[in-house]
Amino acid sequence: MGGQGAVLGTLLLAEAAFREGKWAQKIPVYGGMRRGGAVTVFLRIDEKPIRRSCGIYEPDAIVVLDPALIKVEATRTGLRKGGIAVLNYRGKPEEVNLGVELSKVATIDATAISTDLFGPRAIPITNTVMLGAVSRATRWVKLESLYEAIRRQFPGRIGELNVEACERGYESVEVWEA
Amino acid sequence: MGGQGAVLGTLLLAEAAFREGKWAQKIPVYGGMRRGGAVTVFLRIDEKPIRRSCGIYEPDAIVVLDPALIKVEATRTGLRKGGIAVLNYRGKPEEVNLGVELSKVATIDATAISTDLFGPRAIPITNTVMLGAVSRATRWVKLESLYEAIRRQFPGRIGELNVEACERGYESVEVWEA
Amino acid sequence: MSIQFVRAFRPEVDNERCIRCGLCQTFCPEGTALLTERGVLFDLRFCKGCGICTNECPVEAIRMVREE
Amino acid sequence: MSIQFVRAFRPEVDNERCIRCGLCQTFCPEGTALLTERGVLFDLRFCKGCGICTNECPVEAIRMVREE
Amino acid sequence: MEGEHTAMAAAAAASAAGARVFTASAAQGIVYMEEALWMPPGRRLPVVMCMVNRAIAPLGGLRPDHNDSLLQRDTGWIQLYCENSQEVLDTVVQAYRIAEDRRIYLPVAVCYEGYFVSATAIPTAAPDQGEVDDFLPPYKHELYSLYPEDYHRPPFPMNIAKARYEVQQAMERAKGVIEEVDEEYAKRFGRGYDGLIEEYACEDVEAVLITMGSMTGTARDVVDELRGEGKPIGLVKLRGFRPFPTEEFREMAMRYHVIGVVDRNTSFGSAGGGVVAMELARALYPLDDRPLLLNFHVGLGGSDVTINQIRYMAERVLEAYERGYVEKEVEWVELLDLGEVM
Amino acid sequence: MEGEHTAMAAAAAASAAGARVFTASAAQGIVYMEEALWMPPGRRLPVVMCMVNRAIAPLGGLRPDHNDSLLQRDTGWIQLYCENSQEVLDTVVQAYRIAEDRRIYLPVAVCYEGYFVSATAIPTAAPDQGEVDDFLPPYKHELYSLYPEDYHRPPFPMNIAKARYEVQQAMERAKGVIEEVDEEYAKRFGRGYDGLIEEYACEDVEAVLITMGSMTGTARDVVDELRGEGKPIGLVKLRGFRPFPTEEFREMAMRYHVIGVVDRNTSFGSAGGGVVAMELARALYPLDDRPLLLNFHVGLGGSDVTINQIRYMAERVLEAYERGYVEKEVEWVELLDLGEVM
Amino acid sequence: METDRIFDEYYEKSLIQGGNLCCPGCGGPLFWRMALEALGPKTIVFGDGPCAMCAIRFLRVPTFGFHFSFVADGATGISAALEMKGRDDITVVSSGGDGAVGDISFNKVSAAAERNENLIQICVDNEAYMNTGIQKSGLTPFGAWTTTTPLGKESPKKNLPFIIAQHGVPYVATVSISHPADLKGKLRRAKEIRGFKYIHFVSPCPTGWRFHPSKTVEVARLSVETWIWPLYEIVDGTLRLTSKPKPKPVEEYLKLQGRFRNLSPDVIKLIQSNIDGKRERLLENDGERIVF
Amino acid sequence: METDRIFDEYYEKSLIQGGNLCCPGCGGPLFWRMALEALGPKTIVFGDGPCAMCAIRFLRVPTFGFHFSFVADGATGISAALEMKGRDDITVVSSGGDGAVGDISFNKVSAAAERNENLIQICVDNEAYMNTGIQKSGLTPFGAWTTTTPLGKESPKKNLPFIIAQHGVPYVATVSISHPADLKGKLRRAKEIRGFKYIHFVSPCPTGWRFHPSKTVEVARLSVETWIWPLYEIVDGTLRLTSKPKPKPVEEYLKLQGRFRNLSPDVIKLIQSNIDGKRERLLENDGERIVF
Ligand SMILES: Cc1ncc(C[n+]2csc(CCOP(=O)(O)OP(=O)(O)O)c2C)c(N)n1
Ligand SMILES: Cc1ncc(C[n+]2csc(CCOP(=O)(O)OP(=O)(O)O)c2C)c(N)n1
Ligand code: SF4
Ligand code: SF4
Ligand code: SF4
Ligand code: SF4
Ligand code: SF4
Ligand code: SF4
Ligand SMILES: [Mg+2]
Ligand SMILES: [Mg+2]
Repeated sequence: MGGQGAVLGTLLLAEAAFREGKWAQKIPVYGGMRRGGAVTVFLRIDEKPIRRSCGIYEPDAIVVLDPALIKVEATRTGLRKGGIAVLNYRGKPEEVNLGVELSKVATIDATAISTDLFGPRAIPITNTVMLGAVSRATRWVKLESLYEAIRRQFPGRIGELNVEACERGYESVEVWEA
Repeated sequence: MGGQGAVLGTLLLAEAAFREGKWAQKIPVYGGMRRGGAVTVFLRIDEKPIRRSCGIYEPDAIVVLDPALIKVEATRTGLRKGGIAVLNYRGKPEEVNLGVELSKVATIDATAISTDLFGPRAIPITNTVMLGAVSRATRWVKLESLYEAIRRQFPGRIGELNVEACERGYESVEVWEA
Repeated sequence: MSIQFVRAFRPEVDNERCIRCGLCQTFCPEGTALLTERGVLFDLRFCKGCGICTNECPVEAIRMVREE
Repeated sequence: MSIQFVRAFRPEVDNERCIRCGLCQTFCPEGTALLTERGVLFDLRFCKGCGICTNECPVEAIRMVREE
Repeated sequence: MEGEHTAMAAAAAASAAGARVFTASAAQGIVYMEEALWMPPGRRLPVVMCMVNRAIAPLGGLRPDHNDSLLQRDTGWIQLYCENSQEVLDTVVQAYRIAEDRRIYLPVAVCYEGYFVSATAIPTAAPDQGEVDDFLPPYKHELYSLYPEDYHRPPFPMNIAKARYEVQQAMERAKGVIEEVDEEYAKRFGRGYDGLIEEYACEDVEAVLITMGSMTGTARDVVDELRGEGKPIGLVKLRGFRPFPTEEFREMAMRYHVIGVVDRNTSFGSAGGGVVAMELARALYPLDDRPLLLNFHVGLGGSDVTINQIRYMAERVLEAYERGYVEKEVEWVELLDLGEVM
Repeated sequence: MEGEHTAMAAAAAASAAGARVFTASAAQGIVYMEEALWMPPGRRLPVVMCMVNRAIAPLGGLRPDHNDSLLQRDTGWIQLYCENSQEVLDTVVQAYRIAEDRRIYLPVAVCYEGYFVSATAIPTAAPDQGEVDDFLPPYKHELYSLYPEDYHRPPFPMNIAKARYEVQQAMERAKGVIEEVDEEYAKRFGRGYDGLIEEYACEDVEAVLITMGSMTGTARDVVDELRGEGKPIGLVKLRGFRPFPTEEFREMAMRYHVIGVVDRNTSFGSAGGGVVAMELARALYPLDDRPLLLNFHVGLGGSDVTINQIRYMAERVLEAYERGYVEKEVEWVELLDLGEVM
Repeated sequence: METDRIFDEYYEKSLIQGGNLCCPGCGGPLFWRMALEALGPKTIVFGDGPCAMCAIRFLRVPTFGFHFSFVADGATGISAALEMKGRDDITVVSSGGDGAVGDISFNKVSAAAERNENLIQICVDNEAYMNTGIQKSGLTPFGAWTTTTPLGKESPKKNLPFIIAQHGVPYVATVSISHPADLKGKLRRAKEIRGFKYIHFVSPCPTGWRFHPSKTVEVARLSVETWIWPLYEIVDGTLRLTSKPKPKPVEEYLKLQGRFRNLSPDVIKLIQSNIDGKRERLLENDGERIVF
Repeated sequence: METDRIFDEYYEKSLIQGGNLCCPGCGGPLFWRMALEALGPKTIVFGDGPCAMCAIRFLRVPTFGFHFSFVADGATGISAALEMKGRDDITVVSSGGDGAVGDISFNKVSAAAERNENLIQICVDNEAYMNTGIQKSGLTPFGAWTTTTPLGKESPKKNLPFIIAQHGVPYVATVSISHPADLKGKLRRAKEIRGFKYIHFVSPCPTGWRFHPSKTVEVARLSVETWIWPLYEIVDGTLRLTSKPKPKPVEEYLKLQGRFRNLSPDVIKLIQSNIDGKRERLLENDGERIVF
């Protein structure tokens, strides 16, 4: 969950999965159509074609791009016992308590990395950083597939910058496992 | 049948009938809504309330305000055997042949009377003249009821002029009876 | 195509008076007045009897006459 | 009412530097900057961290600091 | 106002601002204001409007059929169809009582055909203004005030399904309110219309025709004639199309063996015939013992519904009764040669 | 274009002027262009349009239900409802073949839900341009030319009832054409959608759910589970709502004892429940032996249709089958507490 | 008959055909004959509805139209289709009444102007909704009686040509049937320009304005001579008066028409002074760029 | 908390309330705070939809609105209802985005202007359809990138204030949030006038124009100082410039914004020369009647 960046991030994740021969489905649910509004995006990855098109009420994992949304979203989305949380959060993963027993918690200060790479912004670009973190924490998609997806989406310099963001996300994430 | 004048003329006739304690119903069927367009108006007069609201396909009488429409309309409207025709027509009633055996034919040069009273006009005002003719030919409504209806519709000078037109229609019409 | 409007009057030209200016043709809305070698003609199939030709003729060569 | 937007930075005033011109208040879109007797205050419940106050302050008395 | 989309929006906003409002439109105007038409029901604003039925272009001219108002059947507008000017006048007065009833707060459309009602002059009694004022208390909306001193509006509905269900519930309640108001009106003014449905000359008949709007008057004459000839056919006038009188029809279905629905509308590619027939079929579907259903298209694009046509339809219905089955489910009566139709 | 009323008019006129046209809209846009939407069918112009379903304001937000496109069911637009992006893409290509077929000349709406289809990304195969060109010959309208050198237009219809009947006939023919085109498409591109109706997992079942649009995919998963549990319930996907596959449903009705219709729409004050149920009831009315009919409102104003809800509906249908009667004709499933719904 | 044949040939050339449904003396058909003589046969006219339709249906060029609320939109579609087909030899004309162009569809006209669509937009302005029975439009002049302004209209006539000129379109012009050469010249010019061209024609309407049909051209002429309806063109934003007659008193124009019958002398004076002001401003700006 | 209390009091006075849904740095909320400080609490705002809504829903005065395609109409209804109830103490404001006011609903705005409805029409012009994701509108400036004009818009920005001025309304004004006193003064003036008043506010949009949110006021100021968005009012048809700054080069304004990133120097020169021409015309006509 996050802003528009979350939509694009999820799309990249889906594309990466697809590149690995899996089926993927991304469903965004907007608060409003304007950019900058809060958005929830659902992602399904499966070995076989995905037919259902409803929301996901008991996700295997949640990824929160905006620190301010962590509390709200984690409870709201019914993260299930044994699930995974990947959070843009400055603290240690073991400090996180989302009220359910999770199998993994991953935290990363994506905002700092983003500011570092893209300069300070009122709404920081954290999505590609988070992709790296997700790859490491969930092992659902390979880093290389993500790079390919990113490069296809953003050709040139911007692409490389985002690949770097992704890489730094992969490297900097801290993962706690149950 | 005629132009917009026919609509108003029929309304006056309906009102006159109503003033005599009868029920009346006027249904206009426009070619277009613009003034000046050709119009067909149906009128029913009855001693009891009128419920049906369809067109009249076998009228007891037809009244044609426009000489040019006589041929067209007389045949089109299915004037029945034994019916009455009241026509704005310069010729004698006995000359008229509408292809059915009628009980009465009335003719009147309403255009001339109109020009005389209202001055020359591209579309002459013949409706009130024809009302007088209809009253005389059909005996459905009294001349006085028509006067009242006309005066209510046009107060003042215009009303009196139209009353005169009506009166002249009554006086000038030539009626042939089978 | 039949005439949908009643024409109470129709135009009649006096080709003696007519100075061949062509204004009647220019201003007839229906295109039913025409200045030809044979003088001014009217297309009485479609003329609506509006009287513009009469009004615009500079020498009063056209008058409107009662239709039969 | 909860904040719907993420604020990466928030304004912090240096009341020593501040010359009490009130421009931060005038130009804050959210109405969350206010010049009071106690100096400039920010309503951090609703401030969106846009940085306009910083940009408009003539004496650079406001700076944006990273949110925790 | 330069267009109907504007007119309906202005009417709805004025209603929210505490004014009793009225507007009228037809065909192109109605479809042009389509977006705006969804506002009063959803916002619970008691706008009253005359929908003067006219066939929608390009398959229509200036004259009436019912497609324009029937198109609104999903929107949440109450719809009452009138037979003649007198009923229109009376129904407009009733409409305000219904719309502004706090149990309802829904807009009401008073529907009647162009030309055959709108331009047709019949003697019409106008109720006394004082008595109308008595019948119709001043308008005050309990959900809205836009005045700064006591501003209140219903909260933006977070649960839209619930808000819709409330509209649906109000529609259900409207059935009773329409009947109640009509009865009271009849008591005060001496003219009533049997609420949602009128059964005419239906004693001991085996079959009925269902009509809506102006053709009803013509059908009364035809049915009288047929009854005079000893034919067991009556007439049902559908006055309240929204809310649809499902319960009344179910009760009625027990009594008649054949129902002929006269649809002055088309719904191209539908499950079968016209809109009224579809609704009726839905209403009667669950019954174990259903009457045979015949459906007729007639008076489309504005043409007249003639005595011959009504007689023809009545005869088909009677024939089905005698034979015990329906030969043709849907018939386009206008395409048959039944004498002149203008 | 500054508005949808304009866009549809421009599309229709361009189509008459010899261009193959495409446009898309949703909810407010669709009702805003309502007047214009009547033009292509009446004028027989093969416009293709994506109606991206979105709930109409004010009882809707940005998310989908089917009220906007269903409102068009009287107009003469062919309507095909799609389940996912792949089907949308394939159906748009098919739509041109159908619309431009000289037996048809009617506009086609390809309908699918906003967000759940429109904004949802799934891997989608794009057919090869050359093959599409092959499948879709160049567009030439046989009734129209606006070019001065060979100007011809269909004459202004003097008999509107007849012109309407022609649209209705074209709709009837469209049933065959839609199936034909889908079959050929399947042969060429390897993906087909069973024409107007798809029966999924229906072998030897006693009851079915009828769904439209994106919820179908979800329902497939639920039905698979239920069949796995040995429950005799299958799924019918209604793809062609206009023309409505009355004959197919009648044939089907012989085979199933209970039908549960899932309506993602409302028609306030209707004869009973949602629009699809109404049509189905009309289709099946004349049958001697009709299945029991249950009707569910769900996914209104844009909320999700969840697995729990579909399961619930399937259970109600099975319950009716076991008991042999319907307890609740129309149920607003969304108002029940069946777990979270977003 | 000989005469019939002569006329049929003439109609062919004028691109009209006899027997339209307009009232006798209507300015509409006269305008269309003149306009098509200027534009030639390679013209497609988009428009329908209202009184305009009565004339349009009798043109001998391709026509296509929807209704009242559809102005410019269909023409945009046709223009796009022609462009796609490479047919730059055909002129697309969009036509509508004052109610259509100036009121209900004005957003469409304005947007087409903004997009600079390649078409000629014509307003056949009879200063009211005539076809539906003389209701007020935004272009009904101040003081005029209509069925919806029984005491005379309160607000002034919407100045459509100037409003559209402020859209920065390449060509705007006013025309009158009393000045045929001017009218045809402007249409020919419009035909040569790419982009959005606007022609405003005030169409005398004997039925709605209440004057004898024979006076149609006279009324039109007086509208120009009194400066009630000045003739000008605005080319790329620059105003040029194409007729600068010695001003006649507006009363001469007003008194011919029944719709102005009830104007008091004071009101007539007010109208005269407004017109005087306008005339001065126009003369001052003659030759100037007036688009900001 | 003390601070919270202080702010709550301030919001009450400013007639806004914290927590609107606009993007950080959006010009909309800033405009509304200033506007309501000028108009006072006896104001009803009609408007909804688009980005504007995000702000409008958080005003502390009565608001009521429909959607995108509904501008001025509801306000007309409310104004009529108030008149019926004799409430001349309440100001009716109608609000809409550039897409709403200038495109889809422009016929409505134009007709309300022609009828001289008693209301203040405001255009919150962020120069594109922002809420739906930055699509071009008629008011998008020449050369600006949007998702539907990836190479920059081809036609110039529709000059709405001048177009509306030609309707002959009593009051038209442009405002900028960088000039708060001017802005508030104009709204106060508008409030005092009966009839149709038009206020055009160009609303800097960091999201769609692509600049850092902290630059919002700076961008607005530059729009005035470069004469891209000159401040003026047109009272009864007479133009008055309310700010005549020494012109800065337009490039200063353009280069701050990502949407103009791809403009070539030639295009920038063209824009500059257009602006120069406009400025001259404005200065020439300062104090003159510009409505014909
Ligand atoms: C949306 C809509 N509303 C109303 C009408 C009815 N109507 C047809 S023409 C017309 C007025 C026409 O006025 P104008 O454009 O000035 O044309 P005129 O008849 O004066 O030539 C109206 C209101 C319609 N066709 N469509
Ligand atoms: C008839 C209709 N078409 C389309 C939409 C979708 N829509 C909502 S807001 C909007 C554009 C808004 O643009 P603007 O008025 O400039 O407001 P902004 O978001 O830029 O403030 C659109 C196209 C709609 N609501 N109604
Ligand atoms: S009377 Fe009128 S229509 Fe007939 S020729 Fe003269 S100008 Fe033409
Ligand atoms: S206007 Fe008169 S003078 Fe001129 S050509 Fe015609 S008839 Fe002759
Ligand atoms: S950062 Fe922005 S919102 Fe926060 S106080 Fe400063 S100007 Fe206001
Ligand atoms: S703008 Fe700067 S100097 Fe002025 S009041 Fe604010 S903080 Fe102080
Ligand atoms: S009403 Fe006026 S504009 Fe219409 S056809 Fe008659 S004269 Fe012409
Ligand atoms: S998109 Fe632009 S106008 Fe809309 S809220 Fe964000 S900054 Fe404001
Ligand atoms: Mg007009
Ligand atoms: Mg905008």
